[in-house]
Amino acid sequence: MSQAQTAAQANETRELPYVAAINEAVRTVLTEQPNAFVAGEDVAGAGSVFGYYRGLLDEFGDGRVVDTPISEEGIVGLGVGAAATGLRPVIDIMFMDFMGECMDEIANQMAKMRYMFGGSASLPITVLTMSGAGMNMAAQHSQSLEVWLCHLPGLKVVMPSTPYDAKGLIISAARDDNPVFVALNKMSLRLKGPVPEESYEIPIGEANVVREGTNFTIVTYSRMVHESLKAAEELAADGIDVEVIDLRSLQPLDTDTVIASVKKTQRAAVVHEAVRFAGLGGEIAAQIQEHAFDYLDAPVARVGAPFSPVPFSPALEQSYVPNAAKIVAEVRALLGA
Amino acid sequence: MSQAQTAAQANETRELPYVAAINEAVRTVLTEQPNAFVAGEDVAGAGSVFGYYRGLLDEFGDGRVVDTPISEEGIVGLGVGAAATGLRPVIDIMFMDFMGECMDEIANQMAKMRYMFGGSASLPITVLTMSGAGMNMAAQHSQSLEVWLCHLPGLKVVMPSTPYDAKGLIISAARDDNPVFVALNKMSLRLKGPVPEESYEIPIGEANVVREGTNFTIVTYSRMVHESLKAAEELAADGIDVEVIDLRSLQPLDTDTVIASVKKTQRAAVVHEAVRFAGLGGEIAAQIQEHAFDYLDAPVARVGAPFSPVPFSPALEQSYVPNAAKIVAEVRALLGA
Amino acid sequence: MTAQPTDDVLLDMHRRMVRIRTFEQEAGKLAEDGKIPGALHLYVGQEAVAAGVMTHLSDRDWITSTHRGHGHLIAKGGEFGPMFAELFGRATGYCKGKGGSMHISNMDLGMLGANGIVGAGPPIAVGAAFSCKTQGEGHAAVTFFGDGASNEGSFHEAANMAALYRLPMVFVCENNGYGEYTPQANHQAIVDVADRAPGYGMPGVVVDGMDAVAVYEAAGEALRRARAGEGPTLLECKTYRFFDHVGVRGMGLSYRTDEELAEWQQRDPIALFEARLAELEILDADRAQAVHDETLAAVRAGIEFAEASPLPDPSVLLDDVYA
Amino acid sequence: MTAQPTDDVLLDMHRRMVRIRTFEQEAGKLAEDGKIPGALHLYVGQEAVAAGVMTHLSDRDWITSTHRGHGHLIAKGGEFGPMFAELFGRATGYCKGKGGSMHISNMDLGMLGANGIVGAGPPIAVGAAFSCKTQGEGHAAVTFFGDGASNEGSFHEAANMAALYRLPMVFVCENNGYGEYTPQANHQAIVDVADRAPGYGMPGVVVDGMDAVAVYEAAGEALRRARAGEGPTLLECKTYRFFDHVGVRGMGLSYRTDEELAEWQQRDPIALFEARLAELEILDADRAQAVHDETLAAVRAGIEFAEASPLPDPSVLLDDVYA
Ligand SMILES: Cc1ncc(C[n+]2csc(CCOP(=O)(O)OP(=O)(O)O)c2C)c(N)n1
Ligand SMILES: Cc1ncc(C[n+]2csc(CCOP(=O)(O)OP(=O)(O)O)c2C)c(N)n1
Ligand SMILES: [Mg+2]
Ligand SMILES: [Mg+2]
Repeated sequence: MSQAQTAAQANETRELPYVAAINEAVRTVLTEQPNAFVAGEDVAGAGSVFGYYRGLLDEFGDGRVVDTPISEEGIVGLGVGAAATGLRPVIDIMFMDFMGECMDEIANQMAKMRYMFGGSASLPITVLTMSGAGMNMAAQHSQSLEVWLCHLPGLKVVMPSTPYDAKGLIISAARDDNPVFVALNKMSLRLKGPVPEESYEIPIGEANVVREGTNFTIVTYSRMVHESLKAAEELAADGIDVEVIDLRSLQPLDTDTVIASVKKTQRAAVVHEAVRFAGLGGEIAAQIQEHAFDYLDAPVARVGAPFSPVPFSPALEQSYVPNAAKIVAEVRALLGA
Repeated sequence: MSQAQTAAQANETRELPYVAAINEAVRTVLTEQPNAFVAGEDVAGAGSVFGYYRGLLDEFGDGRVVDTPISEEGIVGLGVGAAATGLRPVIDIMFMDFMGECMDEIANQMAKMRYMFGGSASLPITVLTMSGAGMNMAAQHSQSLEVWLCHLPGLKVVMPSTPYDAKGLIISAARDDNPVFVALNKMSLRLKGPVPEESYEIPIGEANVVREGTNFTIVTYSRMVHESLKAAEELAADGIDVEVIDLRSLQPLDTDTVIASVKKTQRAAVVHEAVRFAGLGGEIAAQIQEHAFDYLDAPVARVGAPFSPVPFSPALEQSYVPNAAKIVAEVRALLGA
Repeated sequence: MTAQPTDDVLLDMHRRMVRIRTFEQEAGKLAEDGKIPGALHLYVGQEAVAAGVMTHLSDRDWITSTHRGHGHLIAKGGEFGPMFAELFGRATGYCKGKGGSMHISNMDLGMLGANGIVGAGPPIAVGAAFSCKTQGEGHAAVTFFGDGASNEGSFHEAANMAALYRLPMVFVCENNGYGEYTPQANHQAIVDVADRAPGYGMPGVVVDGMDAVAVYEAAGEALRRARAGEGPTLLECKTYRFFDHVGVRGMGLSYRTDEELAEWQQRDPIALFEARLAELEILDADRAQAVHDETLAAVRAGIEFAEASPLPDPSVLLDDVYA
Repeated sequence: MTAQPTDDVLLDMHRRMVRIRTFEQEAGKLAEDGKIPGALHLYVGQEAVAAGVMTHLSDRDWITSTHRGHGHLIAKGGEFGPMFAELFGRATGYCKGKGGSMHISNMDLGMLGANGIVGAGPPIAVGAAFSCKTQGEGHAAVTFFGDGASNEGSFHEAANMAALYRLPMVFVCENNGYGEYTPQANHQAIVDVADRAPGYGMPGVVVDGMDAVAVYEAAGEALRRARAGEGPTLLECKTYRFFDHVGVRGMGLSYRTDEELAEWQQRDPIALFEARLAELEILDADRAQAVHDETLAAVRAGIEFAEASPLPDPSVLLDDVYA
């Protein structure tokens, strides 16, 4: 647990659900930054289909909370052009799955403009989007496609697991002069946790050790943090004392924290909800064995979704999405326990 | 070298450049499959900006070699809809960088339709596209974005390094009842090699050991196969006898061939032109340490592009793109040589 | 112009509309009872569009649909049993439970799927129309999409390509005045989506989407053109959804007034059509009621079939990813 | 309607056109000599469009450009030295050599970059126009794009959004009859791209793109509307590129006839304009020649500057990726 978070929890017992923390973060951004505005589909009148912009239209007016047509490429282009010319857009892509409609503006414009222009353009854009399975929304509304973004120099990518992190990371993202993607999690919308009322940042690029342990490291992020913590409880019974690292930021990646932990515990697994093959877990596992080869007692394990689209039927989706039981099983298999 | 290739080389001394092998492959496909057609920007009248469809319009007519508007999403949609309803499209996406314009039709339609429909739809689509840097085409015409595709269940992905493989893999792709991406390499267009006149397949999912070696394995694909072979020659002088594996197919990935090699050589590097971070090299390195942990004498190294967009200036692009010298340096550093 | 619909065609359209309405109402109830997982976008209010268009199509003609796809599939011949089974995520569903409401489809009926991606359908329909043209057997493709979807670039690219290649295709815009919770005036500066047609070189036609006969006639002409090689048409049907964007609540919504809903309900496409059929002495109230009753019985049987069906076994999770 | 251009404006436009022509011709020669790496898309033939529009803009107005962007940058005030340096990949280039021809840009001049992605500019210009509107200082954004680009979905989405928000923006379509090697008739079923404007609720205007005054007047009216809060205009300029899609060869191309080229060259925008200026007794042949000569000298000085400039040091490779 980071210092800031510990302090915050001491001083502050107010609990908010994830959705309200997002709302408060965006309200803070709009209040603090006169050049900030929110744009996206159904963000104004409806306050987003997830409800996290509710009230903002009334508070800030339709010049700063802007409903758009269903035009993802246009929306991201709006963000790129507005950012380059002096505003600080908060762009909403309703579901992460819809990035396919705007990957050009993301990958070829937003990520590269500063570099292609020799540093002369600044792109202070925050993109909020929704990831994750578990709500029977089938193949096109349940994906975790963060690896597409992490592979693109010029972007930053964060994925908050708690209300506290959601608020702090959104505020940090909006203060950053780079494009930052904040991929939220739909199963976590009602998850409650302590959230200070004041404005605060969570540094982008710093992982959070959410559980200390001595002989196994789980590196994870987003909703899988909670499943990993559950798994850790269960594994404790086997005498496996698991350290759980919530990466929070995937790009930049806090390699130091991960490596320091693995050097201590000597065994590790990476856990994410995204499809395992070519997911970010591969990068992290590769980095661990690069930097801590001589410390490792076992290969770095990976837990991720199997190689299929997300199925609709609850009966199938349950076997598809990683969870505590699967993490426990994977760790036990790895350790031959 | 595969059996088929050895046999072919024995019987056949005709050499063709990569570009002509592609041309011959597509001609073969159009000849063999009455339901096949080619569609894309400037594929008919101009025979593609890379020249690989030259002559096909005259030979097969404008019903089977179709110039499209500049509408990548429309073009891929044309492929998806035509394939689902009985044709066998060969779709051209001029540069791989332009996938951003059509990732929805690729990721959410093409890759998932069979699954979402419970297996009732068949999508026999071949997509030809052009990857790679080295020609001073800057940030938006030089990328290697194969990891986006490899992470999508439902797609196959191949990247041929030689004229022989280009022809065989295109023919296999077109005979496959799944969507197959064939990512070509622009620096290789004039590369010559033996190409049999007859029609032949290269099985998708089988790697090719292009150089046998005893104490180091380089896993690579596309143009980096040639750089890796050069590196292997140089490393031979250090007493490092490198086995070079040309994956040819990235999805499915021939893990068996890779693991068998690493178990023999005990040390490995993965080399690709794509940005190193979150590139396919992470997946491969992670798999190697998963499956051959006890055999490894050193961490699996990775060579890839650094974390920036592709720069325009030749002075910078040269330091950006991986090459034999960088591979040699990486291997030496790994081995402390 | 297409001939006026015969009595048989009128009765056929009536049956299709009632089948949609009944299915959707029962599906809505099941959703409210928590029996249908995921998101459910219902078609109630728009039945005249699906019926008026689909009556011209055979199983060999193709359609692409939207997130609001049940009505299209029913009008194209979908059976209640496997449809409910799909909505319930059962192994006997049209997609073996892998697709659900947003991806419900049936290739044998020429139905290329509901789609969770707004605007994804038109380019796919271009491909289907390209197949129809290549095969040369007079088949056509129809793409359904909303007013909201008409702002996606994919619609634009598809419309341009269809006109360029003179494909046997019809673009049916179901303009129900809203994209989710955003009224049309807040998503485009035009009133008639059909005004976009001349920009592609195709005719644009506006029709009353609550009037099944008007839709039937306009769609007939568009399909005649399509099949005759005269190219695509953009047919805009002005309609309204009686329920919320997701789920069944129709009244008391913050983004539209109850008065607006009530006005449109005055022009309920089924009530309007039944009044007309009664006037023409083709279908009296009793026989109309009989159609409703039979349909409800069939819907109930479909629900029973679905409820009695097994869930997919987890062992099939990785099937159907590849051929 | 905008007033007729004053003599000073006419001379200014002339100078801009000559600057573009001279730069592009010399750049073409350098490319043929192998001195410019990568792909070079030249603007020769289309100068009246850039000049006619840009004469209305200040550095605080924004433009987005295309792969064929040098002309736009020059007309917006770009200097030859850092432009050639960029084309050569030198550290003194506008983008420090990181962008090259396809990404040449200058934020201080309000030029949001050439772009290697066809159709990427219009959505970015929507964002710039949104800034202008928010800032409320009367600035505007102009997006240049080709006939080919008008088929990208991005154009459609941008046009709809600009009209919806009544943004201070002008869509300038440079219709040169081809997208790469594909003639317009093979990429869209319409003749005037401006016909797409009513579908977004904005005016569409067709103008002779070889006539700088005609462009100037039409652009003036479009920008007046934009700045007055009356919303965007789609201004289509019919023009022609005298060279090939890439590089300088103009004659003997397989996809167009030499006769067609010759016909358009009859209407060379600079020759036409100089004849008119001579007729109006604003600029005689000698003074026109002097402009050409001075410009050539400036271009040569720019080339010398570029050639004398250092290549970027490899140590800067990873700079400028992040703030
Ligand atoms: C690409 C994409 N963007 C956004 C959404 C979210 N979404 C689902 S339905 C919808 C509204 C569609 O409006 P319209 O096309 O008018 O169809 P209607 O719901 O009115 O039938 C939106 C925005 C989506 N599913 N896909
Ligand atoms: C998204 C995308 N698709 C295709 C290309 C390849 N390409 C470069 S220029 C061009 C033609 C553009 O035509 P038009 O818009 O008319 O501009 P012009 O070249 O005539 O100035 C094409 C297809 C590209 N750069 N980007
Ligand atoms: Mg609608
Ligand atoms: Mg053009």
